[in-house]
Amino acid sequence: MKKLAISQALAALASARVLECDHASRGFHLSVAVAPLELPAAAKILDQQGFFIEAITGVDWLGEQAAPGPTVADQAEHQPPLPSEDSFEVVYDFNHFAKLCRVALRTRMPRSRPEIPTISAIYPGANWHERETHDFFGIIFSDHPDLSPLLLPEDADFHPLCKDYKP
Amino acid sequence: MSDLAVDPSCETFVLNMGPQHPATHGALRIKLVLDGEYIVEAEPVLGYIHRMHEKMGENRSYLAFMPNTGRLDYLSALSYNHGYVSVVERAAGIAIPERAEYLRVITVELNRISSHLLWLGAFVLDLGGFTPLLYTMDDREQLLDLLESVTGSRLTYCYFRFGGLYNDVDDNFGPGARAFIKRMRRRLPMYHKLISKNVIFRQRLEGIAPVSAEMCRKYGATGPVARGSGIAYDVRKHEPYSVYPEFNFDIPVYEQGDSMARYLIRMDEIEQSLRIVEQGLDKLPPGPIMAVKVPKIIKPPKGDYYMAVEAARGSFGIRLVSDGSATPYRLKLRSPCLSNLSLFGEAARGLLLPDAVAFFGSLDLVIPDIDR
Amino acid sequence: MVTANAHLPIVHFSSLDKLLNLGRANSLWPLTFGLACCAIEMMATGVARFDLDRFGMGVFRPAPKQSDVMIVAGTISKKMAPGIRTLYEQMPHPKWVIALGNCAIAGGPFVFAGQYGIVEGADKIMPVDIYIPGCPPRPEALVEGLLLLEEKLTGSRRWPRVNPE
Amino acid sequence: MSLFPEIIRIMAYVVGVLAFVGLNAAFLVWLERKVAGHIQRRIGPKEVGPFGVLQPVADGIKLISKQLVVPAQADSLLFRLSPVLTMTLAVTVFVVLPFGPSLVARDINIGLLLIFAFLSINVLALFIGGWGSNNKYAVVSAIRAVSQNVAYEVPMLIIVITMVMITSSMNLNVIVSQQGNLLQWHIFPWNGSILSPLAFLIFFVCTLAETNRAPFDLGEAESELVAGFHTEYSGMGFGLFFLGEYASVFVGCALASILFLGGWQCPLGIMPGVHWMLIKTYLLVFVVIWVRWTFPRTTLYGLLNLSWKVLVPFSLVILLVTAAQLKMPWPF
Repeated sequence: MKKLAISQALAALASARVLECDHASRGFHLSVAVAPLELPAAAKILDQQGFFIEAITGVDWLGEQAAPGPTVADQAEHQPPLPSEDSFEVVYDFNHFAKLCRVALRTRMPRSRPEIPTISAIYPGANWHERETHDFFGIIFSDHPDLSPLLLPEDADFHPLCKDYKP
Repeated sequence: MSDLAVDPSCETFVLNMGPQHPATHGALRIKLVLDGEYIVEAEPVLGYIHRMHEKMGENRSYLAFMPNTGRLDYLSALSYNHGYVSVVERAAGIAIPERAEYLRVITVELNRISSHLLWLGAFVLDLGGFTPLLYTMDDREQLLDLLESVTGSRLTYCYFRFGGLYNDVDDNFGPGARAFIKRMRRRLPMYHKLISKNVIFRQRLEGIAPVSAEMCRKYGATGPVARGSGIAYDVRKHEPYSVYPEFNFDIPVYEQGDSMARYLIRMDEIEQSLRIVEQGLDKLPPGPIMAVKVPKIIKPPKGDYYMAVEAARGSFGIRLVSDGSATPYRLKLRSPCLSNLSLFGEAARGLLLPDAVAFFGSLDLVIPDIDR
Repeated sequence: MVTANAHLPIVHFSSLDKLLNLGRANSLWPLTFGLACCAIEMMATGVARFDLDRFGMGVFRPAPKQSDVMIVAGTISKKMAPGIRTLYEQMPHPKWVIALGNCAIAGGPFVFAGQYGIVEGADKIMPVDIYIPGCPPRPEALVEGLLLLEEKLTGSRRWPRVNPE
Repeated sequence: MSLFPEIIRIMAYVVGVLAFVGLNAAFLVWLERKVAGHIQRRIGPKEVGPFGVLQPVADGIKLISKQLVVPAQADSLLFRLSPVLTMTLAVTVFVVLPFGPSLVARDINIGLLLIFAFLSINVLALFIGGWGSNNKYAVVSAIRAVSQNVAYEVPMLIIVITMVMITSSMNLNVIVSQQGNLLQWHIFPWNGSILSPLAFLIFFVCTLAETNRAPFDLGEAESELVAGFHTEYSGMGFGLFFLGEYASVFVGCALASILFLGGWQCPLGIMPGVHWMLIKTYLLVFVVIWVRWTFPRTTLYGLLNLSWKVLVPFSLVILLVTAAQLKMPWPF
């Protein structure tokens, strides 16, 4: 079964925290959190298992640390431990053409140093998704072939989906 | 062909197709490096119709974002409506009555037919045949009349509500839809005779721009593009949602991966959608169209949710991140067209300019959906 | 309210002007130029049911040099605005602009506090003759808009006006 | 022959030909839009004048009064020359076209040769127009137009040579007068060559290609090259290309009817005259329009393959068979 195979393969990564989710209520089967540096390794595993990339979502968790009470994100889903400051989250959605298995691969990086490795060498389709995430949040995908604005004007130097964006 | 294109001694020139160009179907620019008429490099430049949908999702209530979903892929607006209401219903745990589910499926499939009809016309227009556009638009107008009587608009529908539908269908809808099915079943053989069997048309599509299954996987292409490359992936079957499991329909798959395969897939899909609509009309249960207990202000619990539906152009996905308030914390719209277009640069290398136009048309792109 | 005699020239070749305007009004060739949703309704207006060719407006020209009317059909993003301005300038005189749909009139549904991407209305970048509201406007509205443009040119209306009761 | 009446004669013909070219274009614009409309389940021009007949007039007035833009980077001389040249050549060809037994401007012996000489220059006019515009689409289109015209002139001329062998004349009036009634038309295999129906077909296909009409309208392929070689032309520059195109469509169809369908002769052999010529030609023009609104466009390679690999060999076969047939009456 695909779900078991992939969750075992991903769990072998040092920083990975694999969590099974209820597909009916969440829309994906596995939520996998990894450290940014192990992202390419995780993507390689998914690639070998024949997954395709569906989307890349950036989320800006500004103010999460300051928020009173329980934090916005479900802590259990976000091991390795969260950065001690406000962070960006990037969620990679993968799916399989033959066997239904949606994998949400998550990683977190501090807002002050938003840099994670690219997976566009493994999945060329990730190229545009990463460029778009760079457009919207200013997250730098290191070793990305071309991080010029995709959807924003060529000379854009703002990142509109950051929660502290003021036009 | 391709070795000619990479010969370094050849002089090349850059041609900017678009943003205003008849072949790009909207505001898209393709930077082409051409060697004669052979394409050495093709790079789509996006963003000319970026409309900030994702930003808007973050600063308005769940219901107020609803009309936006009709303006993403305006040709299959109801599929996008469906995806959005489904993800919010999933997050908020709202169950909807059966009649509403059936009507959703029926209207979505009718919308898919109208989308494919418009594509067919525009595609043949790309190939230089003007007349089929008028024929398909004529059929589409019949369909639009039908959908208009139900939803109230012609194009950018906003028909679904959280927990059900905006309004029920009237008595004329059933007979009207059946009449349309009958008409369309008569017209499809005519299209095959006029278009599919035309020598020039086949010569321009068969074997042109093959896209391999592996390429689809690497780029995340879905919908008719993937199915034309031999991947039997359709969210309706693969990850059934709504009442699709109740329906009996096939997923057309072609192995060739060329422009002709993508064309035939959509023609077959029209037939399948007709089947679904027919079954839906037969099975349509009576009952309410709105769930009883739907809160006025939707506040889904914290967490993130994903929902994919099969839109006319591929799998449309929404990732909703909720912080428990009345507005989404983050709303990611996964556009099938973006992924389908992203393989254009690689697959178009070495093609002739007219073939690239045909290939581009066969991808069936809605530019505002790509740019969002 | 649009009137035909809005800009009276100093020297007035009355009959010739009338003839020229009559010719122009009956041969308004639009530019094939769609931005978003409204472009589909523009297409729908051009084809069989509504058939703009009845009025001689069916000749959609792909090149701006050969067209008379620019139908701005859709949202104008900031990235696209310079391109639209260029297109407008490439069109030879006399030329007219129709803003089709709410987006082209004032940004439509995409205007909100803090928006960063769109130009709020075609009239921010070029003069507009006719505004056609709707999201998207129905084909009948576009036909009416083009008839209004004709009226602006010739001073008389092709068909009697129907008063909505 | 005194000089004075000759000048009057020339003047009359210049005016007549120009008027005819203009009227022909107007009629064809109207016909094309009307036929296209009916093929496409709509009405076509209807509001401008009765049945929309004044539509071309309105278009003409509009085009004449439109601003002429010469792009700053364009070669001004070539840019201006091209539409004029297209128009001039198309008009010149009308000089030798016989519309009736005595209705021909110049009844010269080498009329056929003259027509093809001028039609061949026509492509040069397109080329300098495309080149002079300094627009990439226009250049690509111009190159396409040249290769297309060169490719299709070969089979066309071979067919014409065949017809000259059969008729042993290059005088168009002589060719027409040989075809007194329906049975004597050159399209039928018993008059001259057994392959002449095929020859007619090849000639007609070549006419489509030579006049840049669909499905061979690669030069102005809208979905690929915006408007092709006339992308940069506005107002009457574009209008002249239009006039020229319709004039050459008329010339092509007129030639087909002269060579194969008996020109101004009546099918029944009674009351020959200009009306027959017009009826036959416009019927062929109707077919041209019909083809245009039915087929998608070929690609350049499909087009060149059709010419060099199909039409040229076939036309050579026709030439050889006809030559053999003419020299050896037996066994034919």
